[in-house]
Amino acid sequence: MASQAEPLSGLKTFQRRIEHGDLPFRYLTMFFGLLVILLVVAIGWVVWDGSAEARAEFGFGFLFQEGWNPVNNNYGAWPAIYGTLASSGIALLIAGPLGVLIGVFLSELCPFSLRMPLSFLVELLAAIPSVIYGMWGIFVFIPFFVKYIAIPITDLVGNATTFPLSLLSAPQTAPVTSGRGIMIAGIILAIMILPTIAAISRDVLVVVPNHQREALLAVGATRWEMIWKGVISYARAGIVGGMMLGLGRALGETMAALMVIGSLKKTVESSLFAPGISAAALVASELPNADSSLHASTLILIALVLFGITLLLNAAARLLVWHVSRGPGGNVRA
Amino acid sequence: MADATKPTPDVTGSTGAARTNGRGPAETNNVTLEDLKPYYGSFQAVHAVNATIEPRSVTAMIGPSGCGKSTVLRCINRMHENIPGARVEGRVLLGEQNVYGRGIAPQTIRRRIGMVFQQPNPLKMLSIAGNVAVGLRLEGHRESEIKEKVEASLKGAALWDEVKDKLNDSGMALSGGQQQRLCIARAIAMEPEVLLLDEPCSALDPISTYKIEELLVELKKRYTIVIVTHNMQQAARISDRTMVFMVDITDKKPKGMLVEYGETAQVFTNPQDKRTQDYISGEIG
Amino acid sequence: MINQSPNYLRRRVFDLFMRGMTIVATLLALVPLFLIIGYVFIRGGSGLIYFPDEYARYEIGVEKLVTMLSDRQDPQYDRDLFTQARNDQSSLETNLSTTRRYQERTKAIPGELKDLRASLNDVSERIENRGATPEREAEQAQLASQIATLENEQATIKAELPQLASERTTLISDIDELARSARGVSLDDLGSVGLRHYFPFFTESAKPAPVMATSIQQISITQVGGVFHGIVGTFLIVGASLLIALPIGILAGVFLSEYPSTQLSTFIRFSTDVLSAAPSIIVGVTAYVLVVQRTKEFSGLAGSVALSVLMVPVITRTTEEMLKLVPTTVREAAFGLGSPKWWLTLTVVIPAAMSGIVTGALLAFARAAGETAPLLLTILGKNQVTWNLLEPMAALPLITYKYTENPSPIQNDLAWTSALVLTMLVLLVNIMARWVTRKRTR
Amino acid sequence: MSEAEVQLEVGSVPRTISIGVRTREHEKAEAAVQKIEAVNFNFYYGKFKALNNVTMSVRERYITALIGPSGCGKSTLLRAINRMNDTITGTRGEGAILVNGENVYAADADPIMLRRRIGMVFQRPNPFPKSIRDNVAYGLKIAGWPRNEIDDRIEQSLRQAALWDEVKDRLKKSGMGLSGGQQQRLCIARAIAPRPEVILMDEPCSALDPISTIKIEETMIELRREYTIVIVTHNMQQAARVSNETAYMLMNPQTRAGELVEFGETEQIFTNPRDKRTEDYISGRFG
Repeated sequence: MASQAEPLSGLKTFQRRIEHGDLPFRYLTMFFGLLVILLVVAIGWVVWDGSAEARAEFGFGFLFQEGWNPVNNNYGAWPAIYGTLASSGIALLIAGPLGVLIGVFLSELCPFSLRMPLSFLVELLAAIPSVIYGMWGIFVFIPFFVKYIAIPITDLVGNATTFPLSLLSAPQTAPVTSGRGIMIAGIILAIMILPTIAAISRDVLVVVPNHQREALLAVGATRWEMIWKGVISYARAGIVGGMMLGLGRALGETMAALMVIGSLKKTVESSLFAPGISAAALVASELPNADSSLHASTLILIALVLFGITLLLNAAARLLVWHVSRGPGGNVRA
Repeated sequence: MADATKPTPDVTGSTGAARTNGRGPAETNNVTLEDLKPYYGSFQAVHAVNATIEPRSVTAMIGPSGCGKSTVLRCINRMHENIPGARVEGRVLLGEQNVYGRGIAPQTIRRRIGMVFQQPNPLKMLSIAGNVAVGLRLEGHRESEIKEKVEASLKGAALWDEVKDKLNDSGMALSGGQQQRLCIARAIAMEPEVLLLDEPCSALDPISTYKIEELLVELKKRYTIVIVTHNMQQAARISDRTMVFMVDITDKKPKGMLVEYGETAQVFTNPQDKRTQDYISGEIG
Repeated sequence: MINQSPNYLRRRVFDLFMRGMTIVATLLALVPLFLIIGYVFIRGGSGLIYFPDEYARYEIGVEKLVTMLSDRQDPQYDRDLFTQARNDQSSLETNLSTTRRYQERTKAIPGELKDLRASLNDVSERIENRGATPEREAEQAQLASQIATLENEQATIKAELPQLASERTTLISDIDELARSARGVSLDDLGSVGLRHYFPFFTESAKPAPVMATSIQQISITQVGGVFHGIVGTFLIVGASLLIALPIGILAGVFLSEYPSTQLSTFIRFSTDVLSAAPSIIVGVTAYVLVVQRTKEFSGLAGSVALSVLMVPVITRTTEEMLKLVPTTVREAAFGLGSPKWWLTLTVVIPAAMSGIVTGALLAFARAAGETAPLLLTILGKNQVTWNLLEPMAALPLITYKYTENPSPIQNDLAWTSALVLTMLVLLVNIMARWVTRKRTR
Repeated sequence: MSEAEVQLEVGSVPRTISIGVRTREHEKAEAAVQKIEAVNFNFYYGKFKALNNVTMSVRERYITALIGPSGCGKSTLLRAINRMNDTITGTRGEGAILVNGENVYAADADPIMLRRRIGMVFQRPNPFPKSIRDNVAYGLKIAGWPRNEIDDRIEQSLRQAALWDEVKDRLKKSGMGLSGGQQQRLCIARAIAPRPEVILMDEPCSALDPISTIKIEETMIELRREYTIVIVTHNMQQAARVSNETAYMLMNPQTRAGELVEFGETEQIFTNPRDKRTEDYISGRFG
């Protein structure tokens, strides 16, 4: 017996673990794990360090000022911030409820045989590159949108200036027929974040324990009452988390917004049908050919703000989703 | 055809304002199982069951695991069809009315035939009072009426004294036995005619079990009670009549079957069926 | 009848309504999916498949010849031959375009005649039945004259086509002779070479398109160009980023799954979350600052760095999850045989989770292939094929973006076609990923 | 070197041991009869003490059964022998387990080398998701067997595990495609392939049907000629059928730690237990 000849002991623990290769392997994998952390640190450092000049020059106050003219070194990021928030808000308003309804359909009501293919189709929607959404928006959706939605609505509302109606008034800086604007960007973003919200809603609804459903059915609830009171309310934290993740995606989305939002960088128009600009789109379109180091630094500062917002949003959302999916019960319905 | 939007107290009086809750429904009927065959997809889980359950009594269903006793119980209030692919052949009669009749929505049946499950399942997002009131709220009762009924049901479930000071706390904060009694209160708040209990004590400690058994004996004065249990002593202690289910292993996939149904005393002392005798004496199962 | 609970009808209707709404919502989500995929396939497909007619070969041949002769650096350059070839080319083009027009008319005239004769019959009948009015007679006369004109045209075309054909034969033989004498090749050979460009899309790079043309169909195929440079660029850049991201992602995933959870692993997990949540433009900015600004040049490598950062979290998390699905009992079996941990991880655990890891890599590939924003800041774009990762490069999504923003309708057609290639790539990879894991999900 | 040779009856297997001057070699030879010894052994999962003061010994070429109700620590004791418990974080052993007289819990003992000398078969069949051949070859490759001997050894061990005839035509097919009983025999073949000195079996038949169980018991009795076997089983009939010596373990109701109650010849344990608790267990009063 070959192995009997070998000694059981003799080496010191540390030496032995190196001998067998376990310790080097562990440190190797740990090194690559640390590399992942390093990537995050690098991103944080770059946007912090790169924006130092702009921070020294303006502080964060310029985020709320209008006016953007790199030639005169005059920067005000409010149009970008407003455009980002408004388009993402529209996206969330549309995609939030729809996404939850889709999640409900996929987890509760869909016939079993359709679940996999439908989920796959919804996931495919998430897989299509954003530049194709943007192109489709420009060539197909905008003409349709202008003709059947934008023109009728702006005709109806006219030049209203009171607050809620002014959002739907005729734009001043560009004809409504140009189509590009915050509203259309919001709708395209809604289509893009719909699969995210739907998939997360589905995931958190599926893990709601079956006994919660039965409890409501047993007191004579209808199917929808069961879903609303038993399932959605049980998983509401997770659903909110999913919406926040979707919102985060919309805030950071660059290409689709860049292509359809117009490009009005100087001022903010009250109408949502008017063109605007989003933070990500501003950075993407100007950074490669920035005129001066201050211009570049300002753009990086906008990126820093965007990074900070999405980071906070995602941390909160993941906490919520994690809290729910880890929650009690967990016997997934067949 | 009864007016759908208004209660018709003359039939069973589900919302009869004259009756206070906690006393049980004015009238209870036989529950008759006629050739009841539960299926999972194409697989028939239990051989056809024929039995009549007497009103205002406790009927126990016992048998080894996999014998289909829970399945049959869940067929009575149409909970069975909630599992994807599951369906039922045959009839369940509540009085004269077929539970599986055309045009009868399952929720109508389930509010008349209440159910308590193996695992206590208070609704996580609702308070103790909210849990009891949930079915009544769905039906749109007046808040004052609901408050009255919540108290009556909690008293009926022997839980009032323990929770009267914390009605707005979460139901999940109660102990297991209290949670199960809360579920019973939730079921009787709807004033069902029949109360189905699916191994209600299997997750509980002996003291909670004893309390719930006591409660069931009290409740049978007003409700028809059907209880599934794997504990033969429990069946012997509280039931008036007993159904014994067995696993039929002659087929490739084992099926459940009803082998004996009779007075509890007779089933336990003088079983007619050899398999029942073996089961009760502990030789199988 | 069993009595109903209070508000029964209202509750039932609301129930059915909301259940219906979930179905409507699901369909509403699928509509854009099918619309986008449908448009990309139809509009992109029409640009992708270009059918030259039977004379195209001559046109291509002549154009090649003219190009060859026009090279002034060539020691054999001969101005006269070049002028002659140019003249012949224009004659041939006139001839061909006339021929094509005539052929189209030949096909169309019989139908028009039939319609006109039917209307004429109609009018004649009305005159017979209800008597003649001046208007009806005027109409009849007009129709008759139209028929006469058309018949006339038909006759002319019939007579002229053979003439054109003989003229073409002479022209082609002239050009052929010219080609043989000047460069020693036949026109046929030149044309055949050109026909390899039936599908110029996958073989050629961008070319400036004639300003006057309004669609791909209207211009000569040799002028269209393609997105070969983009296909090369996308595969090079994404391939390079996969090379960077795979070792980091897989080994970090191994660390997270195979070693006990410590604060460090929580921190690594948090970092992957941050990376996957960070907007891709931020990653682009980082690569721009760290690589482009340092090297003072836009380059494919900078793009790879940016894309690999986007890939790492996808690969790490799938690897971790897939490794955790491998049952502990299998690890114990290998431990029990005296295997060191690293060896059993490499020989048992990772192979058992291979399909999942491959899926993760495929999904990361698909995600990176479609990313545009970071590329905008890093690779800049280029109109020729480059194999050098240290130069500015082209990539499919970038081409799609730039051609979409270009006012030329031809470039727009090309944008659709490049979108088609990109979409097919992404969809195929996604379906492949599904297929790899189909056993696991079943 | 030896002065005399004496036939000794050790268990049921006659062995030749040289006696005379008590040299170190002799001591070792006698100790080898006691293949495994646990000496005042305690085991902890974090702060929880799972085994309390276990002292017992396993003789060479015996089948030793560990029986007892669930939670009594019999699996923990078994897995302590080849330090399998090390793979769970926060565990530690106190006292000594001697294999061939060497303490496996010594500070400088090498669990990896130890496990190469002690094969293990688990409760659930756990073949690698690889071909049948690669499954059996895995341990051989780790132990560094020469390439040309591997194929022969694979056939031998599959024959010893009574699986050869069933799989000889599909050695390249995946081991996951076998039936449960076949998978378990494949795991046995994999464990014995590198010729370990001891085989540990952790309820090897609990997931199997009766026919597979009988086959595996037959395999075990066959393997006894060459190997020392320690088996954990919850099935007393199985322990009585296959083992030479039996240890009965029980959880101490106060400390919840597992303890050894009685250890002896299987026949004696089952017919004439010395401890009241053993008797209760054997006669089915509890457990």
